[in-house]
Amino acid sequence: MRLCRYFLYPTQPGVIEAMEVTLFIHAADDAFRILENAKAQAVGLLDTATRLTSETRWMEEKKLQTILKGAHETRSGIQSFVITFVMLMGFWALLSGKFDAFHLSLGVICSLIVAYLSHDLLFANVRVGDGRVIVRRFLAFIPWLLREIITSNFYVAYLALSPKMPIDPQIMRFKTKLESDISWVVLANSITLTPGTVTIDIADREFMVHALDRKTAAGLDTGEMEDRVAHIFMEADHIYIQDVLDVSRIFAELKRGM
Amino acid sequence: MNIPFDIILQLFVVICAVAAITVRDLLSAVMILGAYSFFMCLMWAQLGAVDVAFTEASVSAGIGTILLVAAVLKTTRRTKD
Amino acid sequence: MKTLSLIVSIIVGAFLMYGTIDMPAWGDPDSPASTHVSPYYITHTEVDTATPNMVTSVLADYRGYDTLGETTVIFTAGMACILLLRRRGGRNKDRG
Amino acid sequence: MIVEQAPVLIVVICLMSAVATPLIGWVKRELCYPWVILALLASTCCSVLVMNTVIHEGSIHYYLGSWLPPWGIEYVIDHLNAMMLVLITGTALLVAIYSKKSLEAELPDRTVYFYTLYLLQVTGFLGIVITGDVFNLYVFLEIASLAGYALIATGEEGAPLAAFRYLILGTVGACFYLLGVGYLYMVTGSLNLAELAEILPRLYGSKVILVAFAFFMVGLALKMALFPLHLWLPDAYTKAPSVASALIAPLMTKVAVYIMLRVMFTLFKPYFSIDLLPVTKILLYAGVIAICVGAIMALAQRNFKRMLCYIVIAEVGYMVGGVGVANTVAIRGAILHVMNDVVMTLGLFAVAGIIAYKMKSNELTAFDAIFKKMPFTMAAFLVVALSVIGVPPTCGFFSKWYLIQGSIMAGNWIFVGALLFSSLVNVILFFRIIEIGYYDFGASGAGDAHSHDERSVVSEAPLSMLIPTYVVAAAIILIGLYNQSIITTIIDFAVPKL
Amino acid sequence: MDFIIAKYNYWIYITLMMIGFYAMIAKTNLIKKIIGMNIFQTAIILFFVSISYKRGGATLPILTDADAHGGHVIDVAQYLNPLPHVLMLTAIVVSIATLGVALAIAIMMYRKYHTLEEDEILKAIK
Amino acid sequence: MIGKSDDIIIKTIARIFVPFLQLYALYVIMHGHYSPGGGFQGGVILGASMALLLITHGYDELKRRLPEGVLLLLGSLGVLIYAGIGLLCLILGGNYLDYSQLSVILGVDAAHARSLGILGVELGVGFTVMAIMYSIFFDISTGGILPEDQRREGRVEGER
Amino acid sequence: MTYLLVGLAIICILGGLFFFATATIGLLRFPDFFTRLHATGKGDTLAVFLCLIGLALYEGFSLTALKIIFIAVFMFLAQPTATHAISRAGIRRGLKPWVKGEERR
Amino acid sequence: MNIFFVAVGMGLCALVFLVLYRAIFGPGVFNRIAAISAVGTKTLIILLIIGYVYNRVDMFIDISMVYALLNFIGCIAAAKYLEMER
Repeated sequence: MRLCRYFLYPTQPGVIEAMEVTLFIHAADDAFRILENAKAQAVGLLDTATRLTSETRWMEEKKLQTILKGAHETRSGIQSFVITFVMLMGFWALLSGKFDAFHLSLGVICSLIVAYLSHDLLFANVRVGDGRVIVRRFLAFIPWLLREIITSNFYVAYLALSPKMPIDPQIMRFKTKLESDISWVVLANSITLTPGTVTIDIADREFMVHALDRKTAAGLDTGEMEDRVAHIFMEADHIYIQDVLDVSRIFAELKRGM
Repeated sequence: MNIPFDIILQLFVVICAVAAITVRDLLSAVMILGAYSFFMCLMWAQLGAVDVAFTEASVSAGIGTILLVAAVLKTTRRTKD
Repeated sequence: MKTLSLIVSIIVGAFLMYGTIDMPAWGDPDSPASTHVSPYYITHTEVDTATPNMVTSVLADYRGYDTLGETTVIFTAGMACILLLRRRGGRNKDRG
Repeated sequence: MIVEQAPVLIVVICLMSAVATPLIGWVKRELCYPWVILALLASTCCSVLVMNTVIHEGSIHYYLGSWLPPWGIEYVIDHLNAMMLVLITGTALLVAIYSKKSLEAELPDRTVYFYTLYLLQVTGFLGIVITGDVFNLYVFLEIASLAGYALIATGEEGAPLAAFRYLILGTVGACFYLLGVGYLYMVTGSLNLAELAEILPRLYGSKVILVAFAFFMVGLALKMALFPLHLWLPDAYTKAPSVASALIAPLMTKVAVYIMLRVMFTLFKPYFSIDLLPVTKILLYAGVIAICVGAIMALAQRNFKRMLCYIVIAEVGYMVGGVGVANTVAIRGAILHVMNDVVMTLGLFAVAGIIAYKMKSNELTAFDAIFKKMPFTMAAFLVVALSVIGVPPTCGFFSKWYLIQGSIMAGNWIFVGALLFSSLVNVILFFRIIEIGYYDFGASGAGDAHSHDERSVVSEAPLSMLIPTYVVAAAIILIGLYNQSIITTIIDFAVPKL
Repeated sequence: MDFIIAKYNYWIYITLMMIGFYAMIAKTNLIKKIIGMNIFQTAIILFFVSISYKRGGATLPILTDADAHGGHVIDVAQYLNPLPHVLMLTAIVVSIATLGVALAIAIMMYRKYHTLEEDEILKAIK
Repeated sequence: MIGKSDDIIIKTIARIFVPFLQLYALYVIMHGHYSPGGGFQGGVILGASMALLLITHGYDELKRRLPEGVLLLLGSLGVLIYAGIGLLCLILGGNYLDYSQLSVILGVDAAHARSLGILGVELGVGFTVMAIMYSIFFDISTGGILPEDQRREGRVEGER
Repeated sequence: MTYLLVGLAIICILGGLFFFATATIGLLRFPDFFTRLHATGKGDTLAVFLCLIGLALYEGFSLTALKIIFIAVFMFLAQPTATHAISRAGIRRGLKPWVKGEERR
Repeated sequence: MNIFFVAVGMGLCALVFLVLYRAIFGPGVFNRIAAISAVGTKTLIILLIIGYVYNRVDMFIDISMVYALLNFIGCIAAAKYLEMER
């Protein structure tokens, strides 16, 4: 959502920008202190970083909520309409491949109709977060996922072709700490695609997963994938090591800028 | 297009048709009919009838199968033959 | 009943097979079906209707009346379903 | 301009008003009835106009989309088409006027969609009759059939099953027809009726043509309920709502007979259908058996409407047999009988509808003392019954006369015998009803004084139902009186040159 | 041999048609009949589409860019026959419409008699 | 039968797909001239997208978007557009469905007038097919009982 | 360059074919419904993806290739979802997952 | 290259034949749905391959896309209806 705000209203949200910068500067000092300490205290690093990130996240969240409370209506109405329209127009251009005025105007009309009919579908209860960060992190997530998928396919191939077929199916359940539905979907589909596991059901934040053998079930239990998904959508007060790296990179940028 | 391709598809179509009318469970029969339509669509694409294949794909996969499934589940799956 | 219908369908099939003897070979470009009417459509579709897809131009223009009938068939089916299945005539009951 | 464009307006007015009917019903339900009547009135005017043009200037060709025939679709209207058009629009108009009360009694909450399908059905019939393109005919045949299935399925207990069987057999029939079109297209490359008729004589030796002809015939026999394939008809027409059966029973079988005439004598040359193949022999015997079976089964029925259905089967036997005799006089009789049969069947089913509306039943027991209760209805019924039997001043006599004359000329005594036998059976049938209706048997009910009083009170049908019935009765007598001029102005041009 | 090779497509359509026809007549279950009807209609569509085919490298009935704007004479044998395709589009539409109506009638019957077997319904009516 | 699905995954994925599906259907209708497709196919896809919305998001959501009267209107309007274009040609002085007469009001040459006429006709077909396919699907999957009627009667069968 | 692309395309398509094959064998050999879903859900996704990428590479850079890639992305989203929907329906309808030692169904 | 595509298509057809076994004999409806969705994905590729053989892929791509979309919808609908069957 913020992504589009940046694109569409590059000059307007100066207030937010200013507040962010102060916040970042504030946090930057903290972080550098922590990073220096971390050299000495390798064990304490994760704990402190956790606290830090959750704190910043909490603050950011609070700030965003206060800012966006008033703007909520217009956001869900016109802005999501415009974004939907732009996306659909791009899709039309991809499909059509004819760029004369007549076909483009047809595309505009069709996109308008569809956007009017379903602007609240595409962005219904998408959690507010930094769009750019989400997209970047999601793209970074894909290679890992692809590797996992290829592994899983070789695993399936091995199972299917091995004469004894060493499987021992299990059903396991775990509670998730993710919050928004889009992150649930990503998690569930990733679980389905990765070795030896298929998501069967989600009810009351409880995932029900069918695993091909004990080992894969145990592998899921460590929660690595969940952490990665949480990282993408900047959710849950759980820290993953990449988050720290991310934050430090931002701070480095800021430092250089000053 | 080429004869072996054609003959394989026709074999599929006939197998599916026979299976669809002999299976003793209506829902399964409807599912197999869906597969039958898939092969029909392929066959038409293969004979060069693109528009017919398009229509068959949209009708059979999109509406026909859903209608039949909905109707079977609205009524009953039991059948005597 | 089953044997009877089997016999009937086999008779129909045999009759149709009898008909195939005199048919032009399959896929023959010189068969009457491909040389009598359809060449006009192929050569004139761009000139007459500015539409490269001849199926569309024949469907909606040369034989547009057929398509009107086809649309009416769909409409008929929809109205038939509503007539047969809707127990209360939608909102008509409340208004009429 | 109206005169030039009248052929297409007949169909298009019907179609567009059918499509607009649900919208009008959405606004206000009571508007549907006048709307339907208005549309059919306009359509009838156009068809009379077309008829007039045809009589004075010969057959009309109308090119849809201005594309010339082999490439586009054309309308060809000659005398036979024009006659069928007037008959269909007229029947539809009468039944529409008739429908109000009956529909309110039988389907009170579904009138809007019923009228929509009603108009669509009429559109289908008109489209079949008017077109000069074999595939276009199939499309409109399907419109008429689909609307017909739905209309029949709304009837009383058991109607859905009857409609379902009709659907299955009707689909087989239509598909056979389509298969025939495919075979013809394969060897000729054309879909236009007139052009096919020119190309086909060169190919008469081909087996493909033979198979195509056979499939046309079987498909149409299914649609017109010729004897061995008639099993769907009695249930379907008995259980349909009375308005639906009053529309479908007169028209559906006759439209199929019309298509058969077209296929046999326009699409194929008469010498192919008559001399090269034993088709007419088969048709003759099928007709004879249909007449006998229809008559005997009609005798066995206890339900008035069901009895009428078997009479319809027998009447189909008349027409098919008349075509099977295959000489000019008999075919003239068959075509005249198409016209008469539309009118007579309409009258019979209209009376059945009135009785169902008043008595809530169509069993023969409901006819007790009906002459006292509904004298006007029964007077009309008497005229129709005399016509079905074939008593001289009415129209039924003349068509039978031509049929008998033709078959005597051809030496087909078996057909003459069947016709006479069926007339005899009809006499028995109708006199039985008249007997039940005239005398008060008191078979049903407790037979005490109270019910006796109730029975002798005159409770006549509403005027909106009575007037169309009387128009039909008048038409029967008028056609009978003016049959000579009808034959010389219309039917003689419609009879193929043998 | 030549006879079989030249016409095998027609033989397949006849087989399919027999299967569908048999199902329509012999089966007592209504949905089975509807399935048979669908197969029957598809067989006829297959027949028509087979008519339109031309051997010898004919391509789809859509003009290529060169032919559409080149202005040179279009070689008819290069394109498949479009007319049967058009007719079959209509036939597919008709088949789906018939399917809808048939299913509606079947559901109507099930609602009343709680069975889909034709003989049981007949018994219930009697 | 057409109650809301309580599966968050299917709901979300359907929500994301439906706008693209609808746009794709419109593309199929509009580009019938150059590639396979046309009014009927596009209409079926539109109907299928609405059916997807119906089975995942429930009847109320759909009714909010397209009330039943609008649907009926679209169904009739499609055929009326088709027949109306034909009638317009007739009024302009040609035969029925002779689109080249439209060149008078559109201001292009006859061939392009025919092309545009085809486009209008395809749109009409698409509307009708969309509305009717959806309506048939709805009737068959609910047995024709509107959920609001059901609720009024106090029965909640099918709202699982 | 073109040879490289074509070679890459062929490798991709053959890889897709291989995964299709294993998925099919899995579908036939695995003991019960849920385990079979493992085979189709994973195998088909990757196989379709590989095949489509291969075809797009063969096509070269054009709008058609973009469309093919769009289909690939779409399949990536749709295939796991469909697998999930089917398996969920199975568990809700009371299908018991196979455990080790049972007979295969 | 054409030969290669035809060979791939034949291979896919052979696989479809194997899947068809599950679709026809597979115990229960669920196995059949799974098999038919698998048939759908293979069909998608075969369609595109036919397009390459005809050398007109841009015409076949639309069919392929509609196939993918509607196969998905059919799958979801069947699953959903099965879930709430009485």
